[in-house]
Amino acid sequence: MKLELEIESKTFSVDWEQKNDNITATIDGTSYELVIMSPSPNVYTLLLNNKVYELAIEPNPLTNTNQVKVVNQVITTKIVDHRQRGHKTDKVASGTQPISAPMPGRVVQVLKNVGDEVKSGEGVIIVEAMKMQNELGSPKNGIVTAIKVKPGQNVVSGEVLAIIE
Amino acid sequence: MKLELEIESKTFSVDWEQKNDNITATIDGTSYELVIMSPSPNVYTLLLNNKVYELAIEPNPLTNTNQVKVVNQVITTKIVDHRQRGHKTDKVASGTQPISAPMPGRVVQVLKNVGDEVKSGEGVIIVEAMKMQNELGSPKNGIVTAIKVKPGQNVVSGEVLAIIE
Amino acid sequence: MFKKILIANRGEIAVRIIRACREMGISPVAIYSDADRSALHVRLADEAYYIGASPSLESYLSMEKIIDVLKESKADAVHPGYGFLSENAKFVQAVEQVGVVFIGPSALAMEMMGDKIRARQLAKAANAPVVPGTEKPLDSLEEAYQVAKQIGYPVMLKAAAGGGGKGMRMVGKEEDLASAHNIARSEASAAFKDATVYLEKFIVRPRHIEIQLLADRQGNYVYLGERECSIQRRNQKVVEECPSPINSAELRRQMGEAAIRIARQAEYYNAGTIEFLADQEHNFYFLEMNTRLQVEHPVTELVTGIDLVKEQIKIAYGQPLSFTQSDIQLRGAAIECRIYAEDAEKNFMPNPGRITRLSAPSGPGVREDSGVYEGFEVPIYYDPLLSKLSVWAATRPEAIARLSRVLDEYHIDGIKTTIPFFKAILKQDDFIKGNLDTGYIERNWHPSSKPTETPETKELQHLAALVTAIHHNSTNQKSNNQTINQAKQSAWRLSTRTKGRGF
Amino acid sequence: MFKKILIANRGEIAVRIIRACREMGISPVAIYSDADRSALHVRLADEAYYIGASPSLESYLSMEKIIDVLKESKADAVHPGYGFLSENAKFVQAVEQVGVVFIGPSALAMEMMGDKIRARQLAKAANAPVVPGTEKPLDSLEEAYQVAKQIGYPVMLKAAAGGGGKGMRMVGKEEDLASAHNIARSEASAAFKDATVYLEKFIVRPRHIEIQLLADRQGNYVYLGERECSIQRRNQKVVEECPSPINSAELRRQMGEAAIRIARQAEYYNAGTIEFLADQEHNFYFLEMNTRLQVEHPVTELVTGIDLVKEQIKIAYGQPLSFTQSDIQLRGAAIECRIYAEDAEKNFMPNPGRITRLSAPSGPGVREDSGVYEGFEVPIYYDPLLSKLSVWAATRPEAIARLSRVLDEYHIDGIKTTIPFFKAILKQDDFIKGNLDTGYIERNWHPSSKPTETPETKELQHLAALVTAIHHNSTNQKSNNQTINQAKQSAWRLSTRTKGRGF
Repeated sequence: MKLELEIESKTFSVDWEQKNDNITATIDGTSYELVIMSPSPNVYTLLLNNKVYELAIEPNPLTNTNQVKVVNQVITTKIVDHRQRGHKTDKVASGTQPISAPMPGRVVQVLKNVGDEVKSGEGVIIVEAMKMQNELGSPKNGIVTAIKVKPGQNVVSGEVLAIIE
Repeated sequence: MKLELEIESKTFSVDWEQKNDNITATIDGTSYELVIMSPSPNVYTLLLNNKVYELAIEPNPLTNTNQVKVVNQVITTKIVDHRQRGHKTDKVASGTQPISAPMPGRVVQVLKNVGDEVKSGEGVIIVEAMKMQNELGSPKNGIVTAIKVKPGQNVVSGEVLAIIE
Repeated sequence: MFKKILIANRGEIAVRIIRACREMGISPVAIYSDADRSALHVRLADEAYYIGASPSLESYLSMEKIIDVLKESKADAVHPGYGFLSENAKFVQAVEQVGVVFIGPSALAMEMMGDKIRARQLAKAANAPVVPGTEKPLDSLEEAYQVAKQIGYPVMLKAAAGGGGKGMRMVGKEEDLASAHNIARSEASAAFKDATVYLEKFIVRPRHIEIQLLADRQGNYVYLGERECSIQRRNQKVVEECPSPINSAELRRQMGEAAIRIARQAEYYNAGTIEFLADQEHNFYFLEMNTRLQVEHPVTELVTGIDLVKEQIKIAYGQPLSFTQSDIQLRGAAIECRIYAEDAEKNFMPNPGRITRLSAPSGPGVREDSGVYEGFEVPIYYDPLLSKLSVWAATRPEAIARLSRVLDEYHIDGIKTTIPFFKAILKQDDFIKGNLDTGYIERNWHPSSKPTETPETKELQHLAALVTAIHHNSTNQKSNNQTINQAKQSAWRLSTRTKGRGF
Repeated sequence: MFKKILIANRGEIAVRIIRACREMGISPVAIYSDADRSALHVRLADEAYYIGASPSLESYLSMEKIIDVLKESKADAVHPGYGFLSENAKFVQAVEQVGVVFIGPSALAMEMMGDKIRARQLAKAANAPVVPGTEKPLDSLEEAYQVAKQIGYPVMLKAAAGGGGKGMRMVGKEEDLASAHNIARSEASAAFKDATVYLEKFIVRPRHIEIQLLADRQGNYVYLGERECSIQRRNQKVVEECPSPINSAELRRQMGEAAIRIARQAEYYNAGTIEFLADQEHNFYFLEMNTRLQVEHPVTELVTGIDLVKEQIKIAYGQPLSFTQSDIQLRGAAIECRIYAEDAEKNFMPNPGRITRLSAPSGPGVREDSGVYEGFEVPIYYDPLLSKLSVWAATRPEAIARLSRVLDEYHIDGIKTTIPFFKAILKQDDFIKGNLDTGYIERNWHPSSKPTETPETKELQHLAALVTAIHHNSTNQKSNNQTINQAKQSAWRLSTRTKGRGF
């Protein structure tokens, strides 16, 4: 099997063969012989030269990336899908930037209206979670072209709340 | 929704309606108003007149029954499927009885051969698990018509090891 | 003994109290809001009553609804936990009015200690050291100038009705006093509907050290050692330990006896905590009294062997304490970490959401007080405390080593937690040496920039890439040639996992 | 201190030792057989080495393979745990031959204590009470008749090389002696390849009470109180507690001092246990010595606050004990339950298989030492011990109440366990009163016939029917109108769940 991945904007090619729980892999030019087990869903135990590594993978469907936890580190990985590459870049109109919810919460206040001019960092929406308020600022100087939420509304993590152009 | 179930050879009719996590049910003639949640797969938390019940269900595909654990009890339930009733009884030839593994284990010895006569309770196969040996006896007087395992073989719980006729 | 106790709280503390009830043969009754329909405290109770919508004001803070449940459930006592209504004297009165016992102090003692200025006066009357400052609300900015000059800068402005760091302002020099006075008053007004502030000497690099008390209705008092709670973010404790790294038997006795004298002034009964600030020379000053169970009570329980919740219940029932001061022995050292749903890398931003994996540590010397489980959706409405992880060991260095081991075994996925933060703190020299003060985190916590690239990090990246590839591949492959039977079971599994608590 | 310790064991005890290593900054090395490829002890170790096929003889009992791993891993010490090679003097020698430290006693002491008859002689030499009987193997049936007559029936025949109840036979009267002698010899021969048996007075309704010792290489000895282990099935302990319900400070001192005298005879160092039988008048008799860590060591740790595994490691490294007898203080009471994969309703028949759900209790006073996790396939090849659940509380009644609470919180699905058995035992009057002896289970455990039908049972049946119906319905419904996306994820989840540890 062969796949291409991205970690911290570097591309890694992974080429591997699996026989029962033995893996032979070439990753970014380095060869590995490994034993692999999956004790529970999304958890993988690897033995590399008898050294034990346990990795937990958390796919994030919103960003199409994975958080891989290993030895007190979190590594963000992304499968490079050559077929979809072209589409993706089209999706976001250049010059347009969203304000997304960094966490689930409830919108307590919308500070700007559509059409308002905002400076970079200027507050646009206030979201509250767990008794903490979080003022979300504009990512750039521009104009508010869309407000997608109302005060009192619950939002999920990563949800687009407003668009700045 | 309506279903028929069997518990300890008694039949229970269950007739229920669900709206979000509220349930109205008539079970064996008794009416219930309940709140139901499923905190994890196969686990159900019920509130009946504000009393909390937590039930865990373990389906057993081999016997087509379910073990339902509740308040230090285990209740075995079975969905009555009217379509399949006829088939089932056909499957087991009358007068034929299997010896099944009561637990996963390894066959250490086969004491009888096909064609041997056996008395009820007489040992036919010895299965070992966790350093304990378990001599499985014949369920009746009869003749061994099939031995389906060999010494050294691993067996799963409920697996048919021999047939007595 | 009581037959049935209503627990007017949620989360880990509700679970803690339910457990005490069970062990005493008392039937525990839970209350829940919409967001808590399948919360752990509901699942573990004998009875559970719905009390309203998710926001606290409509549920856990609604006296009216809770009193209704009291009547309906016929509970004979109420345990308030901490937070919510636990320090609301009106709630005490409302409970007692319907003939139910409040597991806590008298409404009067609660009221006296709830007013910071009055509490300070009580402490002075009890001959306990207090931070130099005003005894009463500041009447004006002029008075503030005058007092500050007298006790010397730096000084601290504080809301009289305050708590949780709101309405607090440090003033380093005279020219900053006016604006700080303004801000403190308006914050206090917003948070507590009371703009009253007072002024104290600001203690440089203070330690937060508190004394745990137990007092019965017969007037017997004991202190159960101290807790060091200097590791704080946003003026809230995140790591607590017993004993304090600096406390000698003599200092403990002085603080303990001062604490008892203060509590006696209010004819206090119940568990209670007298908080002190200690300066770098180990002088200590009365800060305030908490008239309820503390979040961090487990470390005291681990070291003294006394179950504080059971003692609260027995005291409320009218039983005298079954031990005296000389019976209290401290053994070993305990440390607690508050596992919050917060991203410590991003300034401890709250991080509610679904817990997709939860694997808790165990083995020798571990205690966990958790309010959540795998699959639970941590609500956006309440405090971010998921669980309290405590360890006990024979000595403080062993407790630190154990806590490190235990944190490495702890896996929570789906939401960010403070677990990585604790792992980092425990490795710091100042923590290991016990050089603590309330400014510790601000000074010592610098969320990691990218780790430097070593052969080790490269190897981990390779393994992460491999696991991602294998996971991706298996996920796709399996879905293409699955059998009906697999699909049946698994879809339901997914559904219950994803939707979780309801249908 | 050691840098790397190889743990020549599996399951919960391997996990226990790994944890001690981690807390001491020592790198733990695991070994595993086929059946244990994804066992918990592998997942928690720094390194893990494959040592062969699942049957113990081909893996955990293979000295050769373990010595190979010792060389390859460059571990500087071996911890044997209990069982397997832990009491094999040849293994000690083999380990020492490759320059590695064995964490245990000298081969000589192990050998002396491993031979029951020799151990008995040592005990007599140490002026410790022993059960009246033969000092040496019986030469003949005639000798058996003679000795039995002399000490009086009932008597007990025992395998000299024995353990775990094999080769043991009680003889109530003279006419049964010949056949019992025959059976005991052939059982002993089959189990230990040594038909030698000896004969002892049979103690009526004995309690099994044992003393935990620690001894360093400098010749310092301490005893850490006793453990009562009278609740046994198939001559194996299932519930243990510290202290014993009958032990007074004076009896403890007598037993402890006798135990130390015996250990001194063998110049014993390491943790060790002297087992005694106590009769109904509280006379006690030396039974045997276990020259290794015991399964039930956690109850002693909970009550004394001493970490026995860490002490073993320090002793093996050559450090003297850091405390003396007068430092040892017992606090409170601890009880341990051995959670076995067994069906107590069916004569404790083993019940290996996949754990489909595991939800462990927590909160105050709970300690769990587990070797398994949710999704793990409990192998058919080894001991059925899944986990040890221990509680601590200030008094024995509180410990019993806590244990009941904790067992009610413990959920293991997929396999049968002894959890329901413990719940039942804890409710029994004799247990609560501490009226224990080694025949307790036989006398008091009668697997439930059908519970009598009450309105309550009828209601529970109704709820079980409803949940079955809803579960059935949701399972079917979901699979019919699932989306592709759901199917994808869920199939993988099922696959990993079902196949578990491999691919």
